[in-house]
Amino acid sequence: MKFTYYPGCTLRTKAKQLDIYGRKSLEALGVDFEEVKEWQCCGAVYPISRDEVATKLSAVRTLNSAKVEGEGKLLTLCSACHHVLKRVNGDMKNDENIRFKANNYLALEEEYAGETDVIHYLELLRDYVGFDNIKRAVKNPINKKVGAYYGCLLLRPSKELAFDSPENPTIIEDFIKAIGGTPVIYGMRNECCGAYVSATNKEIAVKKSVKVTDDAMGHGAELLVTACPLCMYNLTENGNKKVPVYYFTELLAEALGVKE
Amino acid sequence: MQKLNELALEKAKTLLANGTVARVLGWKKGELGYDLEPAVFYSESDLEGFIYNAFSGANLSKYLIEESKKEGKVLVFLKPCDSYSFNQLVKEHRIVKENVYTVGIECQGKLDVKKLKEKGIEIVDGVIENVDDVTVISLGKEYNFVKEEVLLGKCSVCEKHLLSYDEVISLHDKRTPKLDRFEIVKKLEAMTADERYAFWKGELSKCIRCNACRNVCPACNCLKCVFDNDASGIASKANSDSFEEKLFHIIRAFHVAGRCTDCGECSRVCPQAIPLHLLNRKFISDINRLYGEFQAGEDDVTKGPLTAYTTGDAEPSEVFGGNK
Amino acid sequence: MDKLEQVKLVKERSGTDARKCMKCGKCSGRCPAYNEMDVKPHQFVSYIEKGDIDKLLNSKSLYTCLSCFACVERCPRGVAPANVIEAVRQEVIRVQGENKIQAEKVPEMIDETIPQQLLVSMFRKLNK
Amino acid sequence: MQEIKKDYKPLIVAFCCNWCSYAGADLAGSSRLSYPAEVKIIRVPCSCRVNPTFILKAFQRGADGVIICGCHPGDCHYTSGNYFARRRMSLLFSMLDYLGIERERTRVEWVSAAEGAKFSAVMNDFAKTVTELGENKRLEDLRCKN
Amino acid sequence: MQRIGVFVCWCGSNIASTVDVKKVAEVLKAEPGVVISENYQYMCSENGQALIRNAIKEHSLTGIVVCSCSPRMHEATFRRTAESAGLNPYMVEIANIREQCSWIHKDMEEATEKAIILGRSAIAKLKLNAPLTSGESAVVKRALVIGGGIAGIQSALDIAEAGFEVDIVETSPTIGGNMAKLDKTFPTLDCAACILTPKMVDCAQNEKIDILTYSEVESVKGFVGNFKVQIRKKARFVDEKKCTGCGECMQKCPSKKGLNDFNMGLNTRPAIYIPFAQAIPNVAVIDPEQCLKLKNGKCGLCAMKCNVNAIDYTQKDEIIEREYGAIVVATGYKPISLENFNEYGYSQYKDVVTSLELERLMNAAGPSEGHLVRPSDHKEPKVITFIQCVGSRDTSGCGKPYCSKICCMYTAKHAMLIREKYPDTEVHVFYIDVRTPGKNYDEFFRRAVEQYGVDYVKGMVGKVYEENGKLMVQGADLINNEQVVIPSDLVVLAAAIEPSPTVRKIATMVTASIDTNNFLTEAHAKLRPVESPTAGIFLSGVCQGPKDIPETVSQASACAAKVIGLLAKDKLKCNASVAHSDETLCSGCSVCANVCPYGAITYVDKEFRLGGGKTELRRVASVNPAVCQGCGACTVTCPSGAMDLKGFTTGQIMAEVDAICKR
Repeated sequence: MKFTYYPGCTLRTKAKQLDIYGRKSLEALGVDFEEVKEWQCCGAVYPISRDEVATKLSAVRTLNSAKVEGEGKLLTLCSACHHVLKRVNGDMKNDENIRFKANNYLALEEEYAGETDVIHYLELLRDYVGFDNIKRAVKNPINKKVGAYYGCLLLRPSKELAFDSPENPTIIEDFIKAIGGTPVIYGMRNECCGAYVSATNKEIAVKKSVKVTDDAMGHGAELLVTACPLCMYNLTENGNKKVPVYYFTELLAEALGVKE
Repeated sequence: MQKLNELALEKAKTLLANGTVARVLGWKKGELGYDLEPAVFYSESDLEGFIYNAFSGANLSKYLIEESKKEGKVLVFLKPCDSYSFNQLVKEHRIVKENVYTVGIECQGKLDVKKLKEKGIEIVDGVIENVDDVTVISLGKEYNFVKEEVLLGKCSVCEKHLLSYDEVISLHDKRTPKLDRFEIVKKLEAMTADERYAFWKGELSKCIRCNACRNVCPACNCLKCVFDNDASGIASKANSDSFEEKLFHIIRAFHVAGRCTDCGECSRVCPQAIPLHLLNRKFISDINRLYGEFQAGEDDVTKGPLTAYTTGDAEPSEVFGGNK
Repeated sequence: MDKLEQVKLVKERSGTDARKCMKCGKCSGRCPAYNEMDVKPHQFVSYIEKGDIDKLLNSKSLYTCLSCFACVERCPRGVAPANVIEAVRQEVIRVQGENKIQAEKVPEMIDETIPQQLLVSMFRKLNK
Repeated sequence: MQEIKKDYKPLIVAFCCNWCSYAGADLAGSSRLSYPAEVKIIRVPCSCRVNPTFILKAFQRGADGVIICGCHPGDCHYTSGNYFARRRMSLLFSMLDYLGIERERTRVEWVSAAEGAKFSAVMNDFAKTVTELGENKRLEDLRCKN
Repeated sequence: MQRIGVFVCWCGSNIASTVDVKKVAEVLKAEPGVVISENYQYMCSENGQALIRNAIKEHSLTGIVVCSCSPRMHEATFRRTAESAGLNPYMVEIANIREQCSWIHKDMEEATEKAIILGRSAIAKLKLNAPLTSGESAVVKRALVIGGGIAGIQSALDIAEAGFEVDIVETSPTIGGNMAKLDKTFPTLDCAACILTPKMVDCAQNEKIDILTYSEVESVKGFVGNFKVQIRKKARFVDEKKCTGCGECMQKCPSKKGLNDFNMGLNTRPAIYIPFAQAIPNVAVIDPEQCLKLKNGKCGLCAMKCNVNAIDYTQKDEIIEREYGAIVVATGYKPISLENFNEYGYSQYKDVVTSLELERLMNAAGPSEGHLVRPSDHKEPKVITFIQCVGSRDTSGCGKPYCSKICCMYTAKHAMLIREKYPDTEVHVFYIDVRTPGKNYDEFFRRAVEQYGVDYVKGMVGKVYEENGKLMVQGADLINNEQVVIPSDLVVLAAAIEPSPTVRKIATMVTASIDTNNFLTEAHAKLRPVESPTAGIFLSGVCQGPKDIPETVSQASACAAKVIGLLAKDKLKCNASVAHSDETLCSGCSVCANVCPYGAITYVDKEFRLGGGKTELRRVASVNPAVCQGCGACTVTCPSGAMDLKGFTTGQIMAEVDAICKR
């Protein structure tokens, strides 16, 4: 099986290393993948309003590319990209109006009707690679108490994302165990970090991020791991600055011994 | 495509010879090359008359009502559309499933003799079929057609696929239909009531009550039809007035609603070329729209839409058959 | 625009049926930005149902809602308060000159660490 | 539309279920709530007893309108009869409409035993509608009126 | 040819003032088949009935038409009249010329014409009438109660009290159901065990009642008055007749790690156990999954210790077959699983419990002997927060769309009991609405607030999380328009209740209808609330819908009254107007059974002669007249017209249509 890999803007530019770690880890785990040709930004936020179609088109293009270029398995690395692509894909599958308008506009060779599966990197690790296999491939176990930080976009709305239990998820904890760490469970792991509001209202972001980082530390976390560049930014810049925050690909690459 | 005939024949011979089946239900060659008929074959020598080709349009499933009751197993060849009728008949306990050996057979659409005649072909000496086109040999000349030009109406919109069988003979993927099954229904619905009335008056007044539609229909399998039964209050052998043909066709369509698999045999056999399937398809399209997608014969257990309900079903006052 | 028309539009755009709300307040019980809001999540649903849109158009909650979908996730009646907030926000920013972020201000916000995602999403949320 | 004959009176057949609508008709009577004499009621145990052939036969014999009345959905004396009737009649009426026959000549109404006033109102309205439509010519041309 | 008599009633002036009754009688006399046509002032009077009786005898009438008031008024009267004159009562037809004619029309001519048409229509129908006889069937004088909770117990006791034999079939090893687990009951706060256990003992001692615990209904055949039921008595590996319930075996059993279901899994029990001290029967049972002897053959301690040799490791499941006249379904409820409600932390935190678990924690016979401590560290909680409507009134797909009805009251009860016993405990209750209809119910709830100082917060909880050893309950306070966070020691969830999972299987077996929430449907929501539409099946307790103990007991007794009414009859008279399948037309297609709400239609293979000495085996529909209620749904579904309804045949209705449309 071949996956069509979608790095997303942030991880391709600002946080290049995290993308590279992701790729290296995939190679180390023997996953076959190829990057989407000429990909575009997913749009960064899912347009909730029912009358928005134009803002969804770039996501549809990417989804269609995965269908046409590859085997219809679109692999995402960033929670926001994943959230947008997965929900737009749901619209294309279930909302006749949006499907009609989007197809009309894009004039693709063959109509796109949500055929692609949008798979987050973590889902790939869980469902296709298997955490047990990762455990076996680990060369440098993390050996630390790690708090998983889920945030919002991977989990909610759970009916559409279908990622994990929205209030008691386990996937990142299982990931932490697989790379040799000890997961720390704390209440704020699925609370918002402040998101984009941090740009206009830093105060809110600080409140939210400090609450998360304090809670994680209070439960004994020595470091945090997240799957969203924006969460990582907020927790790092606006958090209590006492606990380091890592992107999951970095920890994975380190554990697999492919981080240089 | 000719290979299918060979494989089918070989299968029939083998199963007869090894005693798996006692007889074979298939299609028999006619005199004009296109007038194939359903027939039962009992021996290898009988099977010389067997043929499966682009004219094997007849749905064999209804014949199983009688054939499956007899001693020993019967081998039947089922095209995709026939198999839906087969399932429906099994669901209605009309076929003894245990007595039937089913072989699913590939079908890329069958030819419409009426359309060939319109193109001036009266006699068929041979036919070479491909997935998307067909060559008919008539009086030494070869005529090549794109499938859509000469397919039976039912075949040009067929979306049915091979269901589960004891065995399958299939060499190619099924062609996907280029036309929408409900296109004409939608067209009629878009007309005004007067236009619709004129259309149906024109069509139904052609009816000569030959009962061919009823006799061929796999869903019309009652021991005795209500139209032949004096006690029903609607018995009539022929149309005594212009109302009768409407009554006959409405009631017939209603009786098979939710059970009709849309096999299209009614229209295929109508000598007056009345598009009877448009009545059935109207019911199917309404059922799909009002009560959720339903395909009769897709399996042999699910309750039909007219023997089920939900508390939130549409009210009759909200339901219209076309333009208001 | 006619007020009634505007309410209808916002309802349609939100894709949520405010009448299904049973006024349990779970959305507001779950909201992480509750204390930053003048109009609370459950009130968005209630006001839009009553057709009182002015309170919503002028609410500062439009810019403090984090779009975290916690209210959507937890509503026992399948109502989506966040969608109403978003629909009202669109109503505001789609009006000419109502963009909340000026493009020329963006460069000064950019520093070493700030991710594109943050800028793009902020822009998308606050501008048309 | 054809011209309405001056003293044209339509013929209307009403199938009423025994438990709700027939009792509703009785209540209309005991409350002296009038409706046209053109309406003739046939009592059936349940709306699900009404066979489409009854309706078509009524039209064939000269009826200009046919109405089926049953218990409100959820209140069927036999729990589910009117649900089946609802599906059957929806499909049948839709078919008649599809054939170009006036949709307004057929109707289903849910009338409870307590709704005498509704029964009367429904019958008045239906009779008015059918009178406006005039004689039923669409279902056949050679109707045997003996 | 029939000889028909027509009798036109004046009903004083009720009919006669608008309808020319004499003309009606005269015109109808000319109808073919009519031999006599009379009119009279009051047909229903003794004189009027005598007139009919005499005419029947004098003219040897084969059927009569009475043109009078509604058949709903006097059809039964005139049927009796006909019967007393030797005529089959179903050879009577009524033309309703009062309610549906004279009372609604003013014009004499118009009304008279309509009355004549209605009379003709009745005559046309009558010509096709056939004498009907209602069948009879014997009644087995024994009832089956499925479920041994308070509903089943009450129904069984009442039925037994009337002198009929009753069997209670209960899946668990003891009767008592959910009520046995409760501590106190609202609104009187008397202890559940004190009022329930005497009833359980009554059941055990009543010689009319046979209790089959640890048993399940396997199959149900037959119909009202004559059910044949197979019951599986599961192997309990203890001889019920020998075991004295001394409990010695429980002490000695080395496998003590089984979760104690009776205590909602809050503590453990041995592999051989008696569910609780007052269990009925007071007999041990072995959990085969847990017993060392049964699992790997090594142990046998309990058999060694048993003084009466009651232990039998070789016991097998046993199938018992019995006959019953009536079946009571009393399968009860269970709280829903809370896996969709992780925001309340039930699966994450030990100190988040359900209300039923709290009952056990507060019960003197519970795991903490009535001392309220939190499960995690066995410390007394100082702040307790209740959350109502957990999974009730939820249409998002996570819970149940209905109100579970009992939670408001039991939460008030819990809050009150805690405040009384531990006055320094702070109690908060999050609620959406407090629903307390019922005698002394609202007063009860208000007492919790006014007398006991329970803090009711209007709003729902959005999240429960742990911080510094406290459970932080974050929710909306809609009255104060603020978000509150209450640091609590114990959180109690009022989980929605749902019908026992077994009910679907049982409903299928007895062909009782069931709604989308798996509650059994009653025959009529208002007028027949304790009967299933399927004759002979009765509904007791929560299997029909959420209800509390007082309501359950009322319904259980009502249900028993209905059962007694049925069993008191020696023979059941069946409905005469039933469906009937013409076997020469039926092709056995089975669509009719799909629409029958009563499960009255079965299919049989029947041999038919084909002529020439040949026969054919054919599947045909067969209607059980004892079960059919005569709705006619099957007749329209049948495409071949084989199915018809006596008294309302296709021919009869067609004849009425014909008569009305002739003009």
